[in-house]
Amino acid sequence: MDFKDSDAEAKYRAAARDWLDANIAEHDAGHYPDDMAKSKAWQARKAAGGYACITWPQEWGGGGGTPIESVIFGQEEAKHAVDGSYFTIGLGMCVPTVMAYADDATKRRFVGPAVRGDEIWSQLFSEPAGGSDVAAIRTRAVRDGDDWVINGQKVWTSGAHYSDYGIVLVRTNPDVPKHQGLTMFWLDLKAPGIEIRPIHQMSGGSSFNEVWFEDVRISDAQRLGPVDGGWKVALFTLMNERLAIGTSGGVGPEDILAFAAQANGADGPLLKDAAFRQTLADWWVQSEGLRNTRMRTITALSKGQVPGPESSIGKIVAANQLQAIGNTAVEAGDQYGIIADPALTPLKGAFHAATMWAPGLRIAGGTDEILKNIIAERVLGLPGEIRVDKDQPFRDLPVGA
Amino acid sequence: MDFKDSDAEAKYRAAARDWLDANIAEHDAGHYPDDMAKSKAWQARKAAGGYACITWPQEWGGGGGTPIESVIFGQEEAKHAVDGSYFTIGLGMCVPTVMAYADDATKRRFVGPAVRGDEIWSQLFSEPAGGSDVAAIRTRAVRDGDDWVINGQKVWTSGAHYSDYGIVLVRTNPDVPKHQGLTMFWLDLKAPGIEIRPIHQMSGGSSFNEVWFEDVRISDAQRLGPVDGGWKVALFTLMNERLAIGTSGGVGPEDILAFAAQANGADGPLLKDAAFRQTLADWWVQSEGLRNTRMRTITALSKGQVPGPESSIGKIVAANQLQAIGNTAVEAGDQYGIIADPALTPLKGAFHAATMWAPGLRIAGGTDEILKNIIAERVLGLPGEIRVDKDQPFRDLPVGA
Amino acid sequence: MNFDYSDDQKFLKDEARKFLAAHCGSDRVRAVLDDSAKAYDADLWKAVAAQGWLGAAIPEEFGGLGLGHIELCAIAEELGRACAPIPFASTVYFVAEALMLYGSDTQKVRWLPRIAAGDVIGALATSEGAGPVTARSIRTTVSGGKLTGEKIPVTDGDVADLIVVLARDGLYLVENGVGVTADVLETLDPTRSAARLTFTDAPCERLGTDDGIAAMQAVFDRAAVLLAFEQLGGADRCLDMAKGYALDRYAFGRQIGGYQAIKHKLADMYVKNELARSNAYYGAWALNAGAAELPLAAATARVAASDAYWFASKENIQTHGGMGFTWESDCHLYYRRSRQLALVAGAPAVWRERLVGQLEMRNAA
Amino acid sequence: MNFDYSDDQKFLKDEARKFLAAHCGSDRVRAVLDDSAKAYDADLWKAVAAQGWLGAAIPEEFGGLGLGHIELCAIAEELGRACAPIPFASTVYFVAEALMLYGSDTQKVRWLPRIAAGDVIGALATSEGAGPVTARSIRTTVSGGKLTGEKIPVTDGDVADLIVVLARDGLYLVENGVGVTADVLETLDPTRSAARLTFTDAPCERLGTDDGIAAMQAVFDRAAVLLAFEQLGGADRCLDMAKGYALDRYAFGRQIGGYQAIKHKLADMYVKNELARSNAYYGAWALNAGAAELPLAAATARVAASDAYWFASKENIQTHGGMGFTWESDCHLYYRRSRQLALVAGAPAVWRERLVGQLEMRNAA
Repeated sequence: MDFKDSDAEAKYRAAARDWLDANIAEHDAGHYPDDMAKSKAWQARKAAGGYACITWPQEWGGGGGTPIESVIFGQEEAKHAVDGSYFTIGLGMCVPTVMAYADDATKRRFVGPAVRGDEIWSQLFSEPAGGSDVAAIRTRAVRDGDDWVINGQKVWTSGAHYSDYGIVLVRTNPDVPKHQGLTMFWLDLKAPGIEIRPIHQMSGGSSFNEVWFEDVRISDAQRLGPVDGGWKVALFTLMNERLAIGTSGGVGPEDILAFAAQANGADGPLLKDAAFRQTLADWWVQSEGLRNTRMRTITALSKGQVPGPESSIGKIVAANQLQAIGNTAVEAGDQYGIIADPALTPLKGAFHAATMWAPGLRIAGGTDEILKNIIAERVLGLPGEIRVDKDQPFRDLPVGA
Repeated sequence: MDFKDSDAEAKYRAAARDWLDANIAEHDAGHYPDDMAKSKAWQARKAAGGYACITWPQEWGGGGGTPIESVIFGQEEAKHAVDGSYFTIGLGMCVPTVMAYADDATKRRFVGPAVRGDEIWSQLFSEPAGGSDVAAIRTRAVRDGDDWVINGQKVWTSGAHYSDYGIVLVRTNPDVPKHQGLTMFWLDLKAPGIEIRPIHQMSGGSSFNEVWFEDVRISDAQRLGPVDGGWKVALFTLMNERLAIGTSGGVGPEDILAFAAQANGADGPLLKDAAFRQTLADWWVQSEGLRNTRMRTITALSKGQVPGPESSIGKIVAANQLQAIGNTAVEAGDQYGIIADPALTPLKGAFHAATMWAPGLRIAGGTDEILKNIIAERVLGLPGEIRVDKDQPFRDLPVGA
Repeated sequence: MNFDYSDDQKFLKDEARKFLAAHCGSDRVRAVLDDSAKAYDADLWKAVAAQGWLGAAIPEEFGGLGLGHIELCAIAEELGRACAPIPFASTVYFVAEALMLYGSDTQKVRWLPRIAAGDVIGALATSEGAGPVTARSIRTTVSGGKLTGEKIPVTDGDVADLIVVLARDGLYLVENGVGVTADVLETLDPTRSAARLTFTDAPCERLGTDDGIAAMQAVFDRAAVLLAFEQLGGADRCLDMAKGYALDRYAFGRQIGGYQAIKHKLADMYVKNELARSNAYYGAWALNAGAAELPLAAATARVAASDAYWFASKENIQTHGGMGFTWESDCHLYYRRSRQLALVAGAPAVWRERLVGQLEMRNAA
Repeated sequence: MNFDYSDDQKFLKDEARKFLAAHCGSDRVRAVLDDSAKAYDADLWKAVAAQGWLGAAIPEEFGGLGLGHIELCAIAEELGRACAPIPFASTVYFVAEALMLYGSDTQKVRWLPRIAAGDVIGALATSEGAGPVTARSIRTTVSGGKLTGEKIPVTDGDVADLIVVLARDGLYLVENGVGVTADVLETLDPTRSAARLTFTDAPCERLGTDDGIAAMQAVFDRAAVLLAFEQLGGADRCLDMAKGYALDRYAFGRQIGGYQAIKHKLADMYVKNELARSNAYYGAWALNAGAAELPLAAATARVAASDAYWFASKENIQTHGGMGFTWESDCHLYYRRSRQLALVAGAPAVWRERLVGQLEMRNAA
């Protein structure tokens, strides 16, 4: 067990650091999570330097590097205030699916621009009646000659409003059991018949969208994988999701530690309150546990092992901790804690934002309950749920009010 | 909402108090939980005074009183160090079942002696393969003329070693679904072929027994309810169980409060530790909540309402709290906490005993999981579990290794 | 011994529920939520006043109905269930209670009838910044009948006519007007309004003679019981919503309410709500009977209710899944209100500390 | 960067597991449990010594294998999994570590080879009664090379040859014999022995020069990492037992492991165990590398491991239902050991406090 870089790793880190110093300075030292143009320019610069999609083959625009190198660059890049969140879903989930299932021409057309940040991709799986039951898809695609015509509704589509392309999972056969009648396509999100409406979240913002399809016509050439074979493709996409989620930020033990050092308790600073200290220690143990678990995952990756569903623990722990930390800081304010004005609250309202955002994080990408089922079934080998819908045609399945 | 006695209640309480003062003094002022002869004598005295089975009809030896009167007497009796635990299961569960299902001659023979404490009863339902699945009974009774012959094994039988009689649930038909082939009998626990072996618990003691049946012959006249109709009888018995369990003692917030006032923390008494105080407040809230919930139950009883499964919350909360309080006091000792010698530990080892006993309390009379299912299904009306064993003959059900 | 609402009280409670179902649907709550200029629902306020609820516990001689506090608890439970967007708690639990506890006859005669009639909105101003309110944290002073200081936040401070202000040496009555300025604050629960109040030589009169913190705590003890019933009503509503959704929503061909994880989550909610209800009832008894147990009973009721509402409101969102995270769902109204109610009379941690302090005092006695 | 056991270490760990499966089945643990005269399993102790494990981290020059602390961690994990009833922790994590940290060359040459050979059992004596060990709680003194005081409890104090004793001014080495009397104590975990040791002018020699509490803490920091691996092994075994039972046991015609309540209980165990494992690995790195992060890493590892083992051992019993509550079931062996390991180097609450203290020091630096 060794936290130190090997010689080769140290060399890579030094080069990455030099490159970042040179390019960040030249490019923009500021933080610009909401400025898409700047984010795209930075992505293009990384691609040119071999630092975009570091583990992908160079022939597809990647860096041809190792998982550890990718981690090292990520650590160094994180010291600068740049943001790549526009590309997370596309490069983390959608484009790998295109690379695995599309023909050569399609790959040549799309992979390069995605790596360079020229084009942004969205993933369109979730539906109002689906949720945890991802395969309960009602959006229909009906064959019409060499085309397919899509009607229906997707929901919780992150970034659809700024994306150029998407991969979409649709039902092509409702007469067979649920998982057997699905097909995957890529499509142009600007195509006629697609309407994108932002979802107003309880936390105030609109990170997600509803996407409505009305007679959207696409070519059969946009199909990814076989007709009615889309579930297997979706599983490929979702396997990559687990690695992408769970590292998301928000406030953590370090933040509330800094806050508590100057916050008023009943008898001096909150940080001197023994009850707070016990709780803080538990959060620290969780956060450090997750950080070190990621180190173990990276070690496995570097040995050529594929990380399994055990990485599901990250989001359960992190999301619940986020809610607890946010609320604890809010409650620590006593009456004052109700004030949500960023100008008047600690960390510019970050704890309050966490309190309102954490419920969503506990749901997105798999609820607490679904993730525990995954751990129980796929890691521990416990029996799966009794599947009353197993052999029934999709159209006969009961639905709610 | 009123905690004060009505005039009639106050009068009853005064009379009960006078009777107790007179009789306790005359009888024995000491505590004698382990002395059966003294417990029996006290029960007989109560019966003579109309204070045994207060809510039962006088013709059966009861007091012909109201539930509130029973509570009032219980409150007053609790101020004296007498113990009626030998009779809890018999008078709480078994004899009511006999009264509901036996013929008049049987009732006349058994109810009076039970009320007077002359004879003690046990309940024999649980089996090794049963547990939470109470109806999964494998002990067989086979008809032989006017008799039945019983073979099999019961387990977790409280007090079988000192009991005279018992009610036993057995399988009389394995070819029908689980709940449909059961029959209830009463029997003499001294009958030939019955062997009672104490179970050595992890907590050290042996409150429970295994009871083995080898060709035990009983008369069909001992049947309670119809052949193969025993499940309904068992439900009647179990309905009374919920009221009996959950009030069981052990250490509570008051005990750890007293302990903490003189226990060493890192900086003065444990009771001055802010973290301990926060936790203690939560325990207090739970205990008071349970105490006041019982008041609500008694109010419902006094209005002629039947308390429902909502009383299941008592045991879940109390058993988990017992484990937490016990362990907190153990850990508060730091290294010293490992010492279990009653002469060297607080409250003569009561916290240590609670730590070792609480796991059993979380299981006995329904695990945490079973009780939550009961609340979810019977109180909240959520769907029952999917019953894979519903229509299968009992003999075809899968069993474990 | 009778540990339940009486039949008359149950009737009142049922009527209150029906009235609020008709007059305070979630559309009305949302109308306040979505309009930052709207501090409360003025129509509902008038309707509630017309029902006499504002004066339920105010004696008839001061213009109230003189029903008692159990009746007020029953109303509070229903207001909490409806998430009512009105300054009821500030006016009734804080200011009317403070007047009944500490007011001179003159003060009572002057203010209580107007409160009962709905003509006066009240607010209690204690906090002066982040952290628990203590003797050290109070800088507001009174000199020559003029009060000076800054209070933040003051729930309903922007719409209050009459403000009970905690100064260093005690409680004071201040009429909103001369020497008082209000800045509306952005809060976690926009369905309830709050402001920063700045007092500059504001005319005031003393309320009672108790020491400042002691007087605040006496008012808080009474309010805590009433707030506990609002919290209980909210928590109960969250359980109802979660149960309804769990029965309606299907996943993998089954109602999600059939999965044990959801069943046990809702059972946990039920357990916490029942403990909160039983503790609230005991608090109601202590409040109504003027029992010496009130401080301990109030702390117990408040801690239980705050815990139950937080749990129920957050796990209600989880039970609803993605739908529960949308603005359109009502789940977040209750999540927000659970925060507002948990903090408006001091945070749960402060009350836990107070609870244990009461146990120590009891044992020392 | 490599955050896992190396292949060699994995081989050692696998061999240790096989060895203990053969030599330390639960019958061997029970033989100590059921015989109050038996302080430990002497045959197992000899066998473990013959494997060289006692000296795994002791340098070759002092008779050890000189493998390093990661290897010792791997062995500790397997000892914890087997619930081994031997004075390994006292001898190796406490006394050998104290000697390596503070011993003079003479002291090391004298004692370490005999420890590595299994000829000397060690014990660490710090506690003098109920509550955390602090500078104020220590009354043991040394005068003229003679130590006087009472230590309770001292794990393995009844069988130890060499005792490291915390006196007011520092650590001392005392040989069990002249001036030392031991009274065996009844404890929650009879598979591990403990005693009250009374020292009356017992000959002693100073170990190192550090202040008493600081020296004890330095030893505890090292032991905490090693204990965390024992705890982790135990917690992992509890999860295995629970999983096995959940697959074997049927209720209502189904394996109980198919019910979500059991599935999620076991998933919760898994999550806690994984967090504990990752934190233990980091502690192992810090210990082995002599990193400045050791105090914080050790506290983190210990809190995580204590929490995981407590949860796993108690919920393992629950998963087993009534069977888990019997003496015949092995569940309680792990429940008991989880208490022993959580307390032997100070309780979790003390370590949480220490953890935050380390964070404060780090931030102040």
